[in-house]
Amino acid sequence: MAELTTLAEAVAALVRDGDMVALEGFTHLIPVAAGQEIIRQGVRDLTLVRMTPDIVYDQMIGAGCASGLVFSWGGNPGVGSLHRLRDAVEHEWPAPLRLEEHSHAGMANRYAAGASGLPFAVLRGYVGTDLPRHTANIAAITCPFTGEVLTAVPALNPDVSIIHAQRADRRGNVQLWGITGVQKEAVLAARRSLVTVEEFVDTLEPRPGAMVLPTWAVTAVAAVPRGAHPSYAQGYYERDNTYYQEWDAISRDRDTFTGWLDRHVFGSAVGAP
Amino acid sequence: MAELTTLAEAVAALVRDGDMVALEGFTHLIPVAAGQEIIRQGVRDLTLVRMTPDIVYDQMIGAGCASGLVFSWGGNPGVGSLHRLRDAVEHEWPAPLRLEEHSHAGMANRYAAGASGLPFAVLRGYVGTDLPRHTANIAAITCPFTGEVLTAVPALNPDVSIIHAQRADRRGNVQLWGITGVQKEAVLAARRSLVTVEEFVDTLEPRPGAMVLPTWAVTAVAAVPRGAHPSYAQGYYERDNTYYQEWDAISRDRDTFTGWLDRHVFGSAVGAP
Amino acid sequence: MTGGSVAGGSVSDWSADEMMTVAAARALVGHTACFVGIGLPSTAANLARRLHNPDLTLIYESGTIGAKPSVPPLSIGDGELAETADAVVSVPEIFNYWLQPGRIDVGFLSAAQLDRFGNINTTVVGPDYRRPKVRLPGAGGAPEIAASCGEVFVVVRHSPRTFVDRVDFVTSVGFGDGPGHREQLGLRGRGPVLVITDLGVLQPDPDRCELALTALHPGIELETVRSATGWDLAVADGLRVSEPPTAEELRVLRDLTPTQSTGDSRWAT
Amino acid sequence: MTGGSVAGGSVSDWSADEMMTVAAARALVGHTACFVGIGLPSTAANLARRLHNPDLTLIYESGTIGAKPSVPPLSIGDGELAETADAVVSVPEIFNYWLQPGRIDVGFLSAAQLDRFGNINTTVVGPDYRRPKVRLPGAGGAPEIAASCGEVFVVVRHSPRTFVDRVDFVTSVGFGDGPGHREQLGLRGRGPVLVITDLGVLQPDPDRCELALTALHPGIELETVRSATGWDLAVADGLRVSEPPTAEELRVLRDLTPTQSTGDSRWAT
Repeated sequence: MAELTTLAEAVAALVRDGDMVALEGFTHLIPVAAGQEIIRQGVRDLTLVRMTPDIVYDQMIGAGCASGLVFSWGGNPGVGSLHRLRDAVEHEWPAPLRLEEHSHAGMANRYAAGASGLPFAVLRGYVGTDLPRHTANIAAITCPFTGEVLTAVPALNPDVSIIHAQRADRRGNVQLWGITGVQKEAVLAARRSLVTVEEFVDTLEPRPGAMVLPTWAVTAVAAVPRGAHPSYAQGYYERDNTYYQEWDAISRDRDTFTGWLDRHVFGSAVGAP
Repeated sequence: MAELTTLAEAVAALVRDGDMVALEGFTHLIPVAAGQEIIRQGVRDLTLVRMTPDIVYDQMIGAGCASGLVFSWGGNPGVGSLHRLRDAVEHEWPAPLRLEEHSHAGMANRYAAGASGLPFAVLRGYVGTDLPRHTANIAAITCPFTGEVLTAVPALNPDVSIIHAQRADRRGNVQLWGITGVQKEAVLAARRSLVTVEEFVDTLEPRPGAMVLPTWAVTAVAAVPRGAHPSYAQGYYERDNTYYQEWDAISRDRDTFTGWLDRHVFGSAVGAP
Repeated sequence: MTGGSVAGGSVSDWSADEMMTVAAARALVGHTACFVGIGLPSTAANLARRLHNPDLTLIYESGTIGAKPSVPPLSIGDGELAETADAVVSVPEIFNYWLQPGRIDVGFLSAAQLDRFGNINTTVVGPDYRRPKVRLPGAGGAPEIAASCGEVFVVVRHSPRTFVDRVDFVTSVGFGDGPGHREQLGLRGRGPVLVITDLGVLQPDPDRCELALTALHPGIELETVRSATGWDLAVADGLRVSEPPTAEELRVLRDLTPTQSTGDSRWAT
Repeated sequence: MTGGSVAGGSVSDWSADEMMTVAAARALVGHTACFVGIGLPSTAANLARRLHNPDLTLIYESGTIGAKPSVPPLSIGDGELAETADAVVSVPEIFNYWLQPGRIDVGFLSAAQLDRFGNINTTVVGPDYRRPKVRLPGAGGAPEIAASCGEVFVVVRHSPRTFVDRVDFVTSVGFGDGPGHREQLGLRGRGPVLVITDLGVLQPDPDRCELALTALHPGIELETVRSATGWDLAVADGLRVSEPPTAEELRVLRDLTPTQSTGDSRWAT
């Protein structure tokens, strides 16, 4: 059974210095508030994992939480660069950042292998690209039946996975719908998991396209209304496209970013520009 | 785009002597009418594939359609044996039947590999059992990262997969809900596919738990109301438990079975005892 | 073999099958999630959910997680399982994401043959796989349930035809050839830690991994169990006698199975 | 590089970007299913669906199959994609069941660098991966889109910085080192058969696999294209001039993108 708790308590209990942490969300339902709580609690030396690191990872990297990033596409969707990520990669500020780079197909299969209790996954991937020259975690594997050579990638099993969902019931069963990305896999692959939700409800009414994560498969659930802002929570609020655009200017400069961090993350329990 | 057609035309066009054919359904939505149409059309030498061969496969085997069976659990659920299957295995009547036997986990992964365009799947399976001694299609595979030895099974790619669903729209998009088993994988793994549906509707209203197979991923769709009887179609009709019980007596004896076949399959376009 | 009162069966106002089912349900106290085979295990698991473990998550291989059927299902894919489940997932998912990683604490199986090391046969009777004396239904989900669940409970009626020295075919591995075998195979789960029959309860000896009698059901003689067992059955120190079914247990069980045969669904022999 | 009229751009009442998008949309005539990258490809694919191919299935890597957005999405995971889709599946499923087996006939990509053999770079600019001159966003779904779709269309603005002799990093393989390379790699799809820019259209020479100019957009000089291309660009026999956008094409395109920048979403350089 999942523990029903607060965001601050959950992060304090579950996220430790040096952990491999995945905050997943594919444009939709990104657990931004949880990422900012990790910044507030000063967690360090994280290996961040995500298929599509965006603004919240830019914030965590700029705030010095991370020493590594495992990813397949890092950008500010529809806007451009993640300047804090680029500053870390290009100028080691505020600290060097180890990159481990994959394709989406590879990352998705790595989570799926992790969720399946397998040490690796097989795919037709990376062929002809320069990724295997720079990423150690890509290997060849031969089909024992046909002799065909395919690609293997190792399972991802984060110490902690964090996702945001629309709802949970009071037993901690979690319901999410819309684009659900790789969130189920991220939670099931992890040793510990935290789900932030828009709200607790008495009953999870079945909905088209909804998936339920049973309470016994989740470590902790915390109510964090608007916890995915500036991304969106289908049925609750829209994507705040202005935030994404404004982030470009805020993040471009170290001082502007640091000022923003002081005001909007350290200065409050909700992060909005 | 799927062709909208009749059951008889679809079977004539898609199912050929010697094919590997999967009629899938996990207790729910079993394409019984399609199987009986295959009997009526006198198709021979099929390698039948199914995780859970039950009454309709008993009928097809007893009618002489099959020369092989690839499966993981064959029985009359809640009742007992499949007598026609047993007669074929134990006494080669009406013809010998090659068995290729797996576990559910193995079969499910074989379909998933087939649907994924991979030649094989990896699982933790069959370990310590006698299945690998009698089934050639089970091999060891070593993780290139950890050295751990796991099990590999080859992809299933049937020549034809047939499933039954609740609905399709007039473009041939298919909607099914409830227990959907391995049907998506069976269709996507196959070279050709047929979906029989309870009805065509103008619009596929989204429903909790429903899955949609897009029309361009299906070869043919045919309306066959009650096409899953005596199994059930959630939202349309219940499981006919009496049929399952009566099948035991009908199928136990070759003459009784042959008489039933003449009356209920060759004598009509719908099969009910 | 048919349901109802069998060898050494009813001694009071309850049947041997009822005692078996009640004992199996009691074994689920304190467990979270149970991967349920059809037939006897399903009845017992549903009884447990009603009696003392309302939060017990029942998982069926049809893909239903947290099913809450009002009557034990006739098949593992009954509509009510889907309608009452917390989640319905595909069959590949139920095996890959839910069973395989070891996140289910109890697997609940039955058997056509069971041997002294808790190995299960549901495939063929007879020494020749290609020319079987009896063709049984096959493996289903059992091999991976037996391998991957935290522990395995077996519920099966006692008879010398079922309790054999060595199964004709290992469909689902228990302790294999004995001590150390599961570890050598790299299996994660603890294996068949509990076998509940209509006569009593068997548990593996911690050193020898061989099933030994640890409890007799009320009114059952030790000799009855021995003669229904196809190997020289060891008796554990401190052999217990099971608590008879309580009135409440019987009431709930009978509510649960008003019309249902408790027969398991293997091919009849 | 920004949207709007650029090098050799607008010659009439339409911009070079509009010509490019219209040409890209026209290329989708007769196709069934298109795996769509964000930015320029998404705009073109949505235009095609409105103009001449209403049954074109748009597939986004967020898991939406058959999305019918009213405006081109800002991100590949916009809510409207899910709300209008025929099916929404998980991200592992979209790659494994839908893209990987080769059932999508067209993959529609953009590029930060593109070389003479149609190889795409969206990873790093500069010779040293560990110390890049510019860090680009990375691979996303492109490597497997480029490998597994029946064929690949690339839509990208023409400039010598983009059209390079050899990409600094092969993120998504085109024809690799040239003839026979895709076959040697065992790739199933035909690769980048069409590159549409704001200046014209490039297609691979069937023998040499090198991209050659096969069409100029109206009003564009050959020399303009040559000077915007970082290798000695070959010109195909029978060089065509693209049909200018029709009034209807422009009307629908402008309806579609009233407020949107047509900028692609790669990291700005």
